[in-house]
Amino acid sequence: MKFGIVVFPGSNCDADCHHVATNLLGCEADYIWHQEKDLKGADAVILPGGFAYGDYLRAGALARFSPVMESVAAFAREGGAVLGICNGFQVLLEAGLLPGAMQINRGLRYVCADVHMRVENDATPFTSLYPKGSVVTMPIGHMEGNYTAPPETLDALEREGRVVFRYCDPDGRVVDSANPNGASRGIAGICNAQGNVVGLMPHPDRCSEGILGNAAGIKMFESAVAAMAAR
Amino acid sequence: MRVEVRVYPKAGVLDPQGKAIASALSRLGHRAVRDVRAGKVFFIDVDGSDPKAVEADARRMAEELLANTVIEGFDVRVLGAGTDLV
Amino acid sequence: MRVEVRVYPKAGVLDPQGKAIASALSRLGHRAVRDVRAGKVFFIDVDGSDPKAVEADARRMAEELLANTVIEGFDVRVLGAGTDLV
Amino acid sequence: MPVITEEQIQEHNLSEDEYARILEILGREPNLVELGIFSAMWSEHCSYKSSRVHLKKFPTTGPRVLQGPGENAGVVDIGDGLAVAFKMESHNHPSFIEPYQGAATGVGGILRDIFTMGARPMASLNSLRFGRIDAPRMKHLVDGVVRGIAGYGNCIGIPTLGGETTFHRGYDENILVNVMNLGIVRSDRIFLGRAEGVGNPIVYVGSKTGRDGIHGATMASEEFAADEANQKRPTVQVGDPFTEKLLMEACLELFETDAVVGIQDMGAAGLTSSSFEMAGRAGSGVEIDLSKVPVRETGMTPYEIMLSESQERMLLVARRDRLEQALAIFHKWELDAVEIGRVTDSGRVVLFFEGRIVADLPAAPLADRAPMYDRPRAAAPAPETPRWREEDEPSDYGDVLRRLLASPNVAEKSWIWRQYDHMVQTNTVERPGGDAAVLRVKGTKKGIAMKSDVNPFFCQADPYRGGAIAVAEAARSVACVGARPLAITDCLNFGNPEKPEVMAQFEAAVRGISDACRALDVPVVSGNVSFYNETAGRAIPPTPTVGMVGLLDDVSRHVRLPFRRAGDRIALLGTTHDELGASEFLRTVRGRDEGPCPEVDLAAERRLVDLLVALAAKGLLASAHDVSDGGLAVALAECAMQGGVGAEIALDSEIRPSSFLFGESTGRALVSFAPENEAAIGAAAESGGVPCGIVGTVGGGRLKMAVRGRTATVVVDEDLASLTKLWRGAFVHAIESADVL
Ligand SMILES: Nc1ncnc2c1ncn2[C@@H]1O[C@H](COP(=O)(O)OP(=O)(O)O)[C@@H](O)[C@H]1O
Ligand SMILES: [Mg+2]
Repeated sequence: MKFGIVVFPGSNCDADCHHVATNLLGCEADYIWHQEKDLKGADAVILPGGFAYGDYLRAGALARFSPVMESVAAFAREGGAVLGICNGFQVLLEAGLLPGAMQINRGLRYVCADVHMRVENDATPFTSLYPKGSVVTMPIGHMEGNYTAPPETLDALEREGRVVFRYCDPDGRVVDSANPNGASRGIAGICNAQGNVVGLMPHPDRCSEGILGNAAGIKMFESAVAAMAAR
Repeated sequence: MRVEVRVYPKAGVLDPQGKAIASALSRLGHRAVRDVRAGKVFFIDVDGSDPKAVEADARRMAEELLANTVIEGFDVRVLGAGTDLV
Repeated sequence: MRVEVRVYPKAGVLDPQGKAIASALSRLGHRAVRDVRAGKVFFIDVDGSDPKAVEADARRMAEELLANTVIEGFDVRVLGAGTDLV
Repeated sequence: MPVITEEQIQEHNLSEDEYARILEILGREPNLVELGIFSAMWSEHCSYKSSRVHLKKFPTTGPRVLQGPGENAGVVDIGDGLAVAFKMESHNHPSFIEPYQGAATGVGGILRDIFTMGARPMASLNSLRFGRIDAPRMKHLVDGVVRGIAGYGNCIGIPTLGGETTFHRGYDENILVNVMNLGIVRSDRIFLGRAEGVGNPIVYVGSKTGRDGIHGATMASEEFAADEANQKRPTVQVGDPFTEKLLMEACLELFETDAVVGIQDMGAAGLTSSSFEMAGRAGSGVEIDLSKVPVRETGMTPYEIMLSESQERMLLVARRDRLEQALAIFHKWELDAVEIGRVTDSGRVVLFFEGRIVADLPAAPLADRAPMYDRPRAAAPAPETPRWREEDEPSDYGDVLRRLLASPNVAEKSWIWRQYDHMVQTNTVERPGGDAAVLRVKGTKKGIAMKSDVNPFFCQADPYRGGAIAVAEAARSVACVGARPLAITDCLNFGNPEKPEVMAQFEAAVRGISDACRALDVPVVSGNVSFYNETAGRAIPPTPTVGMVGLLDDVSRHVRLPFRRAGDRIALLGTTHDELGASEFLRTVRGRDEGPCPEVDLAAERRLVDLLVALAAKGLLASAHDVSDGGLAVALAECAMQGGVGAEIALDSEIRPSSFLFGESTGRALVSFAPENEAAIGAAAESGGVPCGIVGTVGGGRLKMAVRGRTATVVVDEDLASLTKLWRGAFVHAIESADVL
């Protein structure tokens, strides 16, 4: 099993994802510089967190033009598993690989904190090991995580079961007070129609080992390993 | 030539920044403020002398990059060379 | 009435965002782009009918809140009511 | 050649004597470019002319010290072939003028100091001092500074793990923004700022040079006249964290090769200080063609190019035969990188512009012969005598506790650190909110602890003790998480050194820090001095910030602050004296800004640190917290509130209850542990010579304290949930009522 981790100028969590893939899961992982088009035989591609191009203009807006994104799009079209974490999610939105857009958090501030999410879709290659309906705690760290889309798009996402994670309270109730950024319908993560491209604002890479106080995130990566093994 | 591109939230799209500014202004005593919409403006200096061509070019820039057309609208205005900004 | 406030980096002040946008545009093939300055624009709806007063008011808003006058300049334009944004 | 006028000399902040020294060094008159260079190099900020005499007192060596003061950052060995590089910097004046950009560029500057050493920056701390929250512009300043630190640090992907935030009217017109960063480097791959190897190319890397910040270094060396802040505005520098990220990654990639001979960031006084320092340290010379420097604006003069403080720039010397490789790495990262000169053996810095020589100066004398002043010092004021009387004793101790928890100095600061990414890089073991931040070192079992500390009110009352206590408190905080203190950096913030009272404070604080460092065996490996924090003749309280770094051999043994389990026993380590001077209680609740400063017993501090480290290593502790601002009552409340579990303590006291509960005697910590560990802990304390009193038990939903005095028993009995709500909400409430965006 091999992960490909895309590195944009300004990616910050590339090494964090690499650490999880290699040191914690014992998988192979390669960095893919944004100027490259070769995904190096990766079984799954991760777009890591950070501030690609400084998040100047809009988060993800400049990164989507990197040459690697054509390859990522082609990989996704063929059913390849793609995970966008935080800034990676923002890039996927800007690139049109996932629908919708991000706006600045409703508090107009960066928020770094733990949040709870309810697992809404356990059929993606990154969520199969989380029981549907269970509550997962993960950290967020972002300024633009206020997910927005036209109402038709939101309805379609709901109808097609493409909302993957939703912010909730510790008991799994989707309430406004548990929504850290104002995201429409509490959406923390979504997937594409085929379910192979997943984006989420919280950081599974930041909660994948006990020494960090939380290992809930490792299951996202383990799910990918399981999905690849089952292919 | 200099061209100005304004980008702003589409009607109907929630504008968290505009909303916060409106309430801050009203707290500061500007009680006549009814609504604020917050957008971005870009002043772009381009080589070129044909205002039509420059404008068309700027529209492409806006569509491709400057605006996220899922939630933002934009408009373009050719200002001519050397239009002064303070 | 609607008034427009544009806020932009003062001349000589580094504009990292404008710089990044300019080089992105040029990478995208807009080779005629020489320089970009990135600012903000606010569309403010205010109760009031005297353009002079509305403008003066908007200037105060810019000074107090909308612009960081240490590094940003601004200008104000009264648009009249119902000026359309896309 | 134009003749330098008296006016120009004054404008450049050079004294008559200093100008005479320039004439003597050169044997001729300088031209304007040269005058600018002398002025920048001999500014207080760059030359340390008022502080050097005193800084020599610091202990700076030790078996683990790989690099002491003098380079971009200090470096300390942590074993496993690794070392930590760290330093603290101030950006006080710029942050007062433009808080967002001032704080942001402060972060950018300290990061460059770390990665020029070859280290990857791992964690930042920020030590902030603000005026009263209701003072003019203060909320704007708080908001801007916090946003600026967040904006820069988050973007570049370096976590901000902790800090301090104090409010006091002494900072109404001069806020302090001190930022510390720590990086990890292989101990055999440390890079220094030296221009070595005749003929080697000098390479300029990073952002283009603009007119920003010209005279920044001299600005940091002057006090503000009232409202002068406004006039000085055009020098504001804007940070570009994205470019710095590229610069950092490119440099770290380059350090993996053997292409680099020496490297130095362009900080204060930009190209001037970097070129002169690199040549001076190596005893070499350099030739630079200023026409080759990438510029952002048209018509820039050699004077402007040399003195610009544009951010995100580096100067490096590459091996001649590896220049192409070095340039290729920078170009991969889309950075400007240009050969602008070469190393010579002339001992001179020669600057060309458009084919002409525009400056020709000896390199070493600018540093070696920089003025050094042993400025006059006032006699130390007589220590204050306690002015506490029995009738000042509170009638409702619970009310005092509530008011302390709601004071902005004690209230929870999560409003601040939630805006800082404190988890990126996935090393954060102890997040902000504890005594010291803890990060793990990947690939080892080790952990690093970091804490910045100083109590300016103690320093105001007694700068010697205040300085010593800053070191002791930082060491204690680090020991509370189980780490052994390794070394410190510092940032010494004071008023105008030309005033004898200020100079006396400075000298005493440095002596206090030195004595404490010797007693605790922690060398000073880097630091920074910020003078002229003074407006219209009013100086800030002396604020010598100490940044302590500690090492945990086994990071899994780190100890946290919150109480963990109902039934655990609580012990108070150390001795409580009848001291209320300079306490938060006296200041906030009684409105009395007076001393004396508490006593400090450095030998006892050492014993306490040793004990805490030993108990943690043995895994005997459930929690530990150092007792500081607000005293024992606040410390107990913090452990309970963070743990979400109440506590009950009862003790006998010979001293007045207010001192016991709210006094800020030094050398104390509050620990909790499973009842079966009580004997082992008691024995360890006894043999370690640390007084250890078992005072109570964890459990329940209330916070109960009973102090049995000679005549009566004083009781505090509060609902924990409502205390927690108060403590968590007070800061947000104070700040968010502001009209800030
Ligand atoms: N500006 C800040 N940035 C990040 N963390 C902060 C800041 N100010 C305070 N903190 C955190 O709040 C906690 C309490 O700080 P403080 O009251 O100074 O602790 P102590 O009294 O133990 O020295 C610490 O964990 C500290 O790191
Ligand atoms: Mg403290």
